[in-house]
Amino acid sequence: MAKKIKFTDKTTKFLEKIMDLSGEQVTLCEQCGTCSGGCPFVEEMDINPSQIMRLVMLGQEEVMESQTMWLCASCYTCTIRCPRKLDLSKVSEALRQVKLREAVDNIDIAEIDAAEAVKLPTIALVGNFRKFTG
Amino acid sequence: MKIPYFPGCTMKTTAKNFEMSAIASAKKIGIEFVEIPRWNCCGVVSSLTSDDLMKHLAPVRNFLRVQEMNKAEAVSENRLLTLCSMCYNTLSLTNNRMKENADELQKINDFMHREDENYAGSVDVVHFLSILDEWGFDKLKIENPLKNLKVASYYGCMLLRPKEVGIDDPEAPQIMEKLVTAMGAESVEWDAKSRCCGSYHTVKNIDLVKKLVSGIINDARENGAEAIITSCPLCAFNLDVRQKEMAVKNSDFQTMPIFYFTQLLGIALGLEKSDLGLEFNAINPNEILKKYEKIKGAK
Amino acid sequence: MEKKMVTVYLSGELFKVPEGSTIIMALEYAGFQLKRGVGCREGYCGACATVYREKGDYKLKGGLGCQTVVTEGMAITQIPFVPAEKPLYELETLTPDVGTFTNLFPSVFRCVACNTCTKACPQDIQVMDYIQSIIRGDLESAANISFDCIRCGLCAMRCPAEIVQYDNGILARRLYGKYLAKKSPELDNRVEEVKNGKYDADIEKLNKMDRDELSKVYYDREIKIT
Amino acid sequence: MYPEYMMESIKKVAETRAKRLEIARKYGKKVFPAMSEQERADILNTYHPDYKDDALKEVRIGPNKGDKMINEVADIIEAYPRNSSSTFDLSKIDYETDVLVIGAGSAGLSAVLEASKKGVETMLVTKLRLGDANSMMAQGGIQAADQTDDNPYLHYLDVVGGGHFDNKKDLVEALVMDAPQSIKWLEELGVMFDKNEDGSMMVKPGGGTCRNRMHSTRDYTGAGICRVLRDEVQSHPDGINILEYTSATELIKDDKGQVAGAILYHMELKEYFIVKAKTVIIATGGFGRLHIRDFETTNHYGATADGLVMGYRAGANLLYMDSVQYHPTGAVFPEQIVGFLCTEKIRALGAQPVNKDGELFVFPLEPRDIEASAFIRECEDDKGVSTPTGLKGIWLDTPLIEELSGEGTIESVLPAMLRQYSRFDIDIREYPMLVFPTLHYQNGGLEINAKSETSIPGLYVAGEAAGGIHGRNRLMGNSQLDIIVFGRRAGKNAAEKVLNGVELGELSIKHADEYAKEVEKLGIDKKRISPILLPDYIPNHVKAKQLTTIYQGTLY
Amino acid sequence: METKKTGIYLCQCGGNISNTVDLPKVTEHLKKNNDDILVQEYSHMCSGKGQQLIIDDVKKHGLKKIVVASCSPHFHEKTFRGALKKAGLNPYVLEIANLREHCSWIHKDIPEIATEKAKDIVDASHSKAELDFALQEKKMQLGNEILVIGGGIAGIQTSLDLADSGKKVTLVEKLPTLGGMMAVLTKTFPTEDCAACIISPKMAAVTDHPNITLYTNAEILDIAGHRLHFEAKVKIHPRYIKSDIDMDQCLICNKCTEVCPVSQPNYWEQGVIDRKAIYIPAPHAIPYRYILDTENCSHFIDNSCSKCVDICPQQAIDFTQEEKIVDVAVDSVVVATGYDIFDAMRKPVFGYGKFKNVVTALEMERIVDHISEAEPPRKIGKRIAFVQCVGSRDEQIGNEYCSRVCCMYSVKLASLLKQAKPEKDIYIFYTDLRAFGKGYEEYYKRAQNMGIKFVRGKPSHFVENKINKKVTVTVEDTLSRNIIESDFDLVVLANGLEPNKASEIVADTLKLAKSDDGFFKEAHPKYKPVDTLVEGVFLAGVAQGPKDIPDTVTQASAAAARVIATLAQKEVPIDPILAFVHQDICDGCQKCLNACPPKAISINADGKAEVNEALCLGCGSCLESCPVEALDLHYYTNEQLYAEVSAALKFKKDNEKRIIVFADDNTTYRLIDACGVRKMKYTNYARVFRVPSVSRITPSLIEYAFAKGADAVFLGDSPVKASRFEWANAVTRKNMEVVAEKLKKLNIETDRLIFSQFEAKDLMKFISEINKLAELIDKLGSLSDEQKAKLER
Repeated sequence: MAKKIKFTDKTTKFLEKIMDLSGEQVTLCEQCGTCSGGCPFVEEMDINPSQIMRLVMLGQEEVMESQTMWLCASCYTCTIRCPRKLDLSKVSEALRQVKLREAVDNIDIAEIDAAEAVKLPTIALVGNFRKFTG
Repeated sequence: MKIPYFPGCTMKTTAKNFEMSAIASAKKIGIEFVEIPRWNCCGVVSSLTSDDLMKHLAPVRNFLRVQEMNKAEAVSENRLLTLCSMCYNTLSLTNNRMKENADELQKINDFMHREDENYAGSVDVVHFLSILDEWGFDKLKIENPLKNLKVASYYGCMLLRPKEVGIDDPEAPQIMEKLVTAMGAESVEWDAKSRCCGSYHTVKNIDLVKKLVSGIINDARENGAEAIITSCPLCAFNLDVRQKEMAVKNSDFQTMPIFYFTQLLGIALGLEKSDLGLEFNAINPNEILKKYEKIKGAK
Repeated sequence: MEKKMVTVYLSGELFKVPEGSTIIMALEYAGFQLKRGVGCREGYCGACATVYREKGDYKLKGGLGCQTVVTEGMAITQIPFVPAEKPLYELETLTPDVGTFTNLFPSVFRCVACNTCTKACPQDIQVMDYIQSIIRGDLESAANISFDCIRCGLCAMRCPAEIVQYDNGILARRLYGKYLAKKSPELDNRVEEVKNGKYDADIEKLNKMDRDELSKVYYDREIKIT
Repeated sequence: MYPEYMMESIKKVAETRAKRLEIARKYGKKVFPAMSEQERADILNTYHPDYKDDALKEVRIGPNKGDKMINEVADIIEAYPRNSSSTFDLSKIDYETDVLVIGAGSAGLSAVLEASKKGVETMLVTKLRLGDANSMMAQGGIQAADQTDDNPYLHYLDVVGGGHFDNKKDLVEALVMDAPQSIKWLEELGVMFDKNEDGSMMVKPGGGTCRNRMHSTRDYTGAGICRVLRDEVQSHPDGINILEYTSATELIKDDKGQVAGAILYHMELKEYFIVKAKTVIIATGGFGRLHIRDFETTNHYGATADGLVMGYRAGANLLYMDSVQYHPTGAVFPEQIVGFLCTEKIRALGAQPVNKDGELFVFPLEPRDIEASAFIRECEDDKGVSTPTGLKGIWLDTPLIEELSGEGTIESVLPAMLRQYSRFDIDIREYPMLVFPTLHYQNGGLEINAKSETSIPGLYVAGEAAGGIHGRNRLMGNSQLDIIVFGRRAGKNAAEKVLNGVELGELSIKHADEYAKEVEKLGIDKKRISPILLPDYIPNHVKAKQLTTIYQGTLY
Repeated sequence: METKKTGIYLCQCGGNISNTVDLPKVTEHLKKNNDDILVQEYSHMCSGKGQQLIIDDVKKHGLKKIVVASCSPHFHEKTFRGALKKAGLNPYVLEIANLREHCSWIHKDIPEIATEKAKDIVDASHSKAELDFALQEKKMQLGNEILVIGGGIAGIQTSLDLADSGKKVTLVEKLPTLGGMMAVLTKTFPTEDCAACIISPKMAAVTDHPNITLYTNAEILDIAGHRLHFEAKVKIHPRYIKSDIDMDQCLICNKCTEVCPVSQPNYWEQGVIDRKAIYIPAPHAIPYRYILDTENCSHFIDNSCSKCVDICPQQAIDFTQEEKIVDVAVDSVVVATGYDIFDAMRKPVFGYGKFKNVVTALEMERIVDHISEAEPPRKIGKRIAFVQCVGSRDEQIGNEYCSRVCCMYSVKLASLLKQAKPEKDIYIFYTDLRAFGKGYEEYYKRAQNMGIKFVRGKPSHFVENKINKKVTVTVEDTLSRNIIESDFDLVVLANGLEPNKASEIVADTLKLAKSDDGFFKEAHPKYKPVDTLVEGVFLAGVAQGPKDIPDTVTQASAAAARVIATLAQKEVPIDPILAFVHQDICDGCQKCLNACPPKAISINADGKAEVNEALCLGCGSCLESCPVEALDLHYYTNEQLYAEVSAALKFKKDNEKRIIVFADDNTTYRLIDACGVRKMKYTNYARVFRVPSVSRITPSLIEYAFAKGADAVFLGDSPVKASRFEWANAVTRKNMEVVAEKLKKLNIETDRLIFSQFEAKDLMKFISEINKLAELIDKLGSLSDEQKAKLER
């Protein structure tokens, strides 16, 4: 079913916040879909990267509840292929940071199972915590 | 050549074999790694928001150490060598950002007022593969060519992308293939060479990593590869350890050994097995090495 | 002659106290009978962690109440307790490597190397260096660098990555002390000797001596100290 | 920095340093003849504060009625209890436990660890923060005869010799015999002892020791041990119930004369709790904060001898309360750190006490009471240096260490000292320290036997509160040892007693009521109440206006 | 009435000047220092009455020279020149003294100093007027010769239109055949009529047209000249077939092709079909003649074969043919160089050149052209994917623009393919399907109606299956947000259009500007779409930007119309302000020859230097090359400038300071005017002189200014990329170094000599630099007399 969208100051402010934080001009996105095509994680995503850009442009805060930004591992495949030279890895980092800066971690670092923890390389832990904890 | 060397935390823990084989191979070639003193963790992933300066402190602090080493003439190079692709990527991105934003660099220098000098933006970050390329793959004295060993070069993401820091053409890289051929092995052309291995999802989303890794391994096998080389301890962990876990779960999954490129380079240069830390590789590399009796005393 | 007084702000309230007094002396002179935020009064126990700002200086400084002399216009607040949940562990079951820290202190990997902890430490410890040593599994250097820690908690209060440095430090030192430090063979076999009663007879002899005999043996004993 | 007028004296010290350095190089530690027995007796009688005729007075009540004790101790003995049966209904129990340990220094911590290891319910009560105690502040070291050229026999001799042969032999035996395994136990818990390259223990000499047997953890030995014990205790919350900021004010007994618990008092909330316990271990430490003869002290804020008072009122016997250990080297300048401990290790490393004319006047490593008396003699013979606040002190020539043991020794071996003085911008590598004896240790205490038991069944004592181990003078490093040895023994024995079965009768504090009547008979002023819980540092002009405050330090 | 030589008219400009400058004082000053002058003051000199005043005075007093002290010459120089003409005087004996913008408006708050400055300005103009002499506005005869570069549909159409209108056209095409890219196509959208059928008749018409000289297999080496007079050098590569010279030699009997052993992919067939070393590129090639591919012909490689020569009945093959250089003098040039197709190898992600079944759209043109033959050149399988926007709208490779034609040619290829082989399963992956032209939308709908499936999404990953060579394409359908990952038998890349590399030489020699997308820049997109900034040079076709064939042909005709309109004037006035040589002084040393990039200086019959007025741009940068100052510039002669400078400094008092400012007329002078118009304040030390380009200011003139008392000299010109003379600034800098050398020797601070570049908007930059210079000389003080003496020659 289609969702009714109303453009308010709030939707514009949300877009401006994400654009400010990411440094990317989201309105430049021409919805060509190259990013979603090349994204290695797209099958797990509930909202495709191109759709995220669309919803952010429309100021829909529902994107904050999506898993997409957490699945994105900043592999930069979309960054090097976007015809408009937009850097989607920065947009998803901005979305993550909005959540993390509300002191809402995306991982409970205490819950890492002990046997796993001992085996994990430092690089995995530091990388994960940098992206999933505020 | 004495070059400042930034190991990165994982080289000291689970990726000891990468460091051992790298240092040994480099020494054999004539390059001495001089570990920078009091280095600190690079942060693994680069902070991409426009306003977050704090996450760029760690790399800048490392560059200060290189600056100090140069002043003390402890090294002959002003470039900082890294082995791990993620360290390379993060250090380079921050370095570029600092070189382009003098005001941000000034803020960071002011913040680190306990350091006795400011970072002047004079250091460059370079990956061991670029150094080897610069040195000349053909000039490597190969004593033990890896004849008819079919090797797939796995770049992952951080060596090639984004373009500003990539060490080769992100869509059609050739640097590792050139190394493989120089080592006498057969380089395999395959598609998944720069597809993401799942990176740090291996902490909490292991199934996703396993799915990606099985895709990569199958693609390598379909293209006739017998071994995969990589230069990132996280990719190595995902491809090696997670692959082994998968193989344990379903027995008909045919495993493929994962090497650090410096391990194969070490073998090709005729180094002793003890220098290469092969025992730390999860999937036993010895069958494939024995098959081509490549490794001295590979029982 | 009349003692010169200086103005200080204790938890925001203005007081006049004798020049040259330490923060603890100032608090007591002001009439506070301290229960919290004071302990050994000699800079050893870390109970009197204090943060303060001096007049005309934007920097937020940390120090020990018993060791810091007040200055004119100093604004002082005591931090008697730093909220932190110390993990529970059986030392015997732990292995001296970075895996233990992944389990017990996963937050240590959030360190951004900003060195704010080192700035906060009143014991001039390179706090960031020992946290970085722990991250790369070098427990020996972590133990040595963090040795002088008196658990005042100021580093943890200032850490943007919310790491509890001192809890990491004590575990690193205990792991080093128990597992990594070389053991002294003399100690082990002396403990065996005592258990096997090697010295029971001599001691019994001494027990039997009266004051004068003891005194004689005592003054005749050969002193060999280097 | 040192004021101008002190600089001339410092110059003299510097001038004589070369000569003294040469002697030290030639004779090693024996730079000055040690005192004979006779010389020791003479100097103690003439100069040691304990031997001053007005130092002691006779106690008129309790088990030690008739004995002479230090005035300040006598005062807290002859004082009214805080609690009486009339105000307390002992039937309403707040806590019930098997082993109640009062005091959380290294003794209390060791006791509670050993007790909980045996599987009994334990409770640890401490007046301030867990681990805030004299144990944390010890710098010098811990003695243990574990070297090949050393043995418990020699250790035994040093202890009794130092204590002028008044020590209880069974306690000394326990002390020296348990020493090696105590070090082992501590190392197993993770204490980082100073070691040589090959892993052998780095041992130093100490005042009155005939061999090098002083183990250390740099100059934070007390802290090195206590923080590990504290961490171990905090890692087992299930077995050990901890109450911080809570003092004990009165022991509870039952109708069969056994100890049966204690009344606790929360320092901030001013709330009283009744604890029923099958055994009680007193580990409340020393009495430095009584400021005997107005001496400054090295003791921590809570060292007010509460345990002695409670034990005495419950009927336990006190030993050697007529002797106080004054540590010869207490800081006397600058004014902010007067009384702070300068570890004996400074002298062990070669620093020499010299008077204002730069003359070495005593063997640096005499037992503490002798050394202190010698310092007092120099000051009374006008050879001391006076400070702006009217105190007197003699120079401790620390730059000598850098010359003797090499540049950087102070920084690596005495970091705490260096940091302490550098906070008041005095660099002890270039300038000597100004020191004077400071109130340091309570040689005596509640009498215990080798199992840490007192005469009262179920009541154990460990640590500085115990008496008899060190006779009338303790050697450096033996206190850190006794708190571990008797802390563990008290813990083990208390737990064993509980396991063997303890039947508690009806609780009562009748002994306190009777004691109060006795004190009243002596006509003691109603305001004198003990235990005093905290020293009283509020300036009088403020206290005069604090009309409603309930003040802990009620002894005046 | 007594005759006077010079009339000086002080304009009050309705108070704009008179409210600040005390004109009566100026009049008094002029009369005191000159006798042979008439001074008048009037409210509005530019008005009809004002002009009439001049005309009457010329008649009454027989005035020979006129000085008008009023607003900037850029406002009313033309007006007053008109007045002079009416008065029977030569329009170039007029001098304008810029009192308003350069004096009254900027020094409103210091009237006395403004008045003194006004005196200097009028003195300077007056001294220059004394030395003015009549200049004839020559007329340049325009011919009918036109050069058309590029033999694609654009070039062909322009040439035909021009030829039909009687113009003489030279058409130069670099390939062996006409037709350009269009000829390669099968059908054209939207009508699907065959490309060849449209273009062949036109190509034929070109060869038959008497007015068109056609050079194929030829390239432009160089084009000199400007403003409707160009001299081009064309190199014609040999075809090694004699028929070049007289038609009947080669009878196209095709024997040579049959016997030739070498076979190479035919570039014209986009490599889909091969051809021999000797070949005719295309079936409908015009001129329909053979050409020999010397790179692959074994004779030329190792002289190992001459089969074709032996077999040729007419002996028409001649290996010894040489290339020829032809000089073409024309009045106008039409650039129709077309475009290059984007090389898909530059985007390796598509796998072009690596995967067997990935082809470009041009290759597809040839494939579809041969699709219905018995056995087509290559198999294309069942499921075909068209990928749009390859190399266009893609900032990763720097092409931001849309190539406009790819959507439609994909639709065309798809629909032709579908009509020929209905069973094909065709998908077109697009981002925005652009069908904007006439009949385009209907054509798009017809394609959809045939069952061609349009999917909105840009494919981002291509993998070739090693065994069956199918290509797996991964693309997101952005409308259903599903990820499509499926195999295709053939992938056609719709490559975009890129600026033609071969046309670089044309751009450099004609100095044509380029727009951001790299195509040639039209003078103005709306009202001069086919003109360029270079007068007489026009654009046609994709050279000006991507466009489809209908637009190209329209533009071709427009270009022809513009050429015709321009040349219709028959003659065009030449600006007389050009360089000239004092024949008496010139000693023929020839040092000036290579000082003129447009090569306008040559040596005349009697060995003296001479300026070709058709080529000279009047920049004056050649003057410094002449050691004896024989080279000069009309209306800005050396003599005049010396006079102006000394007049401006004559009444300088000791405590005063002077900055002599030379400003290029096109940018800096207008900028200084703009400062005046905005009433912006700056130092009153400045005395501004205009010249076509400051490269005209010779070192000796600068030294002369310092000698005469200038405390600083400020040269202002436009930056290289905006300048009409891109070599000028380099010359200025060389002059500056010469002067700086001299100043250093006399230890005069070299910072007194500034050269700065300004764009039209750099008002603040000028104000701050001139003020800073003023502060500097306040600090440094004036030159010593001894220094000044040494400078004066």
